[in-house]
Amino acid sequence: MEEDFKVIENYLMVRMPEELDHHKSVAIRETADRMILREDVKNIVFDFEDTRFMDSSGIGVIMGRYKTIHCLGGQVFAIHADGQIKRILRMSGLKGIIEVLD
Amino acid sequence: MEEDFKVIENYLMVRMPEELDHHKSVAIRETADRMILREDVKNIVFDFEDTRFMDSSGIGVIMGRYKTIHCLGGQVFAIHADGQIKRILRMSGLKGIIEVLD
Amino acid sequence: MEKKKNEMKIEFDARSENEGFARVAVAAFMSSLDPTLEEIADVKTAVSEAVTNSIIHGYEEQEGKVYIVCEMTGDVLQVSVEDQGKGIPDIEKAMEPLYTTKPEMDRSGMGFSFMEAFMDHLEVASEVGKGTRIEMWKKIGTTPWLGEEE
Amino acid sequence: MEKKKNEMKIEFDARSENEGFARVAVAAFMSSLDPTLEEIADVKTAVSEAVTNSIIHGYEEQEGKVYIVCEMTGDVLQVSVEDQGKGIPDIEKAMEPLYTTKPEMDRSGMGFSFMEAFMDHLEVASEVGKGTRIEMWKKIGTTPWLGEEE
Ligand SMILES: Nc1ncnc2c1ncn2[C@@H]1O[C@H](COP(=O)(O)OP(=O)(O)O)[C@@H](O)[C@H]1O
Ligand SMILES: Nc1ncnc2c1ncn2[C@@H]1O[C@H](COP(=O)(O)OP(=O)(O)O)[C@@H](O)[C@H]1O
Repeated sequence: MEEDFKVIENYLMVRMPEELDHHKSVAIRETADRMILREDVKNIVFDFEDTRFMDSSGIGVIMGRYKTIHCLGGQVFAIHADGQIKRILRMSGLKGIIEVLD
Repeated sequence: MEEDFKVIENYLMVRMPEELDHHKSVAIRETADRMILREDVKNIVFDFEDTRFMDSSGIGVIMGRYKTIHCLGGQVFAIHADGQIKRILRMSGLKGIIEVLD
Repeated sequence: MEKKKNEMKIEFDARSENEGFARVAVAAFMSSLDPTLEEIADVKTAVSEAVTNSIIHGYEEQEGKVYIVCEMTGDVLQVSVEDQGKGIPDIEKAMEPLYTTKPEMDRSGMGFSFMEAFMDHLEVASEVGKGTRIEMWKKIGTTPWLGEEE
Repeated sequence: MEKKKNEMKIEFDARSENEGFARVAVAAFMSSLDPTLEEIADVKTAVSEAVTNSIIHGYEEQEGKVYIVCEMTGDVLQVSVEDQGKGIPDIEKAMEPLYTTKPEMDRSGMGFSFMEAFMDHLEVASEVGKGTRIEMWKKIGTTPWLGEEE
């Protein structure tokens, strides 16, 4: 788990799991929030390289982190999202508030 | 289905499915036997390239074809079997009567 | 068109580690309909939403059982997800996009919206203190809809 | 060592197209035990053998239901596969390697041998005219066996 979280400069890089559901999202929220508090984190990058499944729990994880980061002037990015994940991001409206990079 | 069966010289080449269980074995037996009867088939090659699962139904398919082919002086080959399929072939004792090629 | 029915039922402990099992089981069951990858993803997402809701809202992460019934008739898949949890007092409100009673858990309130978007039809039955049943339908495959199913 | 139990039950039509569903469902359920690829293959094969037997021997490809119960206690997986089919008159004989009552269907008579080889322990209960239940156990994972389970 811990190895999926890395801070580079003031970017927190989070490697998302293969299946991002409620079960998986609990630990991600916890670890991400701990690192945001403890380390010098301004922006977050969610890396969907490995992710083949995501439901609305994933949206909740991103949205929650967005709220924290955004007030402090930070930005949220999603990278390596496949067609399926992009579809979910689009449907949730998240595409309007976070940066989805290819 | 039909495209998984090819006769080259007097060899019947059978491309085995991804999951070779009883459900899949029924159609394979039927088509193979029809081709053995109708075409000039002496030997059979079972190609496990795509196969990730096989249970004892698969053993039955091979054994049954072996019986027909063997009386007529033909041979049965298994090719491209992965570790899992080889394990099943070994446990069934089939490795002694058919040629398992790498 | 062939109309043979095929049915399965699952019952499992309401634990978050079973969410993956539930959606994989439904996806495996529907595979005889030759669904596209997108159709599989749609059904998995909808099942995941309903099962998660039973676990976190229905049983509030306490002990309980989740029940799934799947039926395929022709090329129509019907899935119901049921719990004997606390029930929904106001179904209409619950189904509003972004409405959630668990914002502190980072719920997005999009569960019902996703179920509706990914399935063809959705029905919700719930009674406070008794439980909730979500029933969903989806036609699978590209063969034209003949209007006779369901 | 944590001993929380996790249980699921499936019930499905005895049709050969459901054989894949049954083994995938059990494999998905046990995934929280972090099984190796070989352990997954072992369990899938054993489940496939038992389910196939219920369909072709128990119900002789007529209508019927197959029931699976899975339990994980600690790192031990217990799977039972049950039918209400014709039953086995002589269990000892049925379990002999290569013995089959359906040679015309190209059955190899290796179903029980495979179940025994791939699982740690196997129990068969059957009554003619009533049905058959196969119960199987397997310890999953490389952590040393502590002798307290089951
Ligand atoms: N099975 C259920 N049992 C009890 N309440 C439920 C159930 N499913 C949904 N709800 C209620 O409906 C609300 C909206 O659900 P949903 O759209 O899935 O959003 P979310 O799960 O993100 O809260 C939930 O917050 C909850 O109050
Ligand atoms: N569920 C069952 N109901 C009735 N008979 C069964 C059942 N399972 C096994 N049998 C009997 O036991 C025999 C041996 O089973 P098995 O070792 O799996 O070999 P196979 O399935 O290849 O025949 C079968 O041929 C059948 O007569």
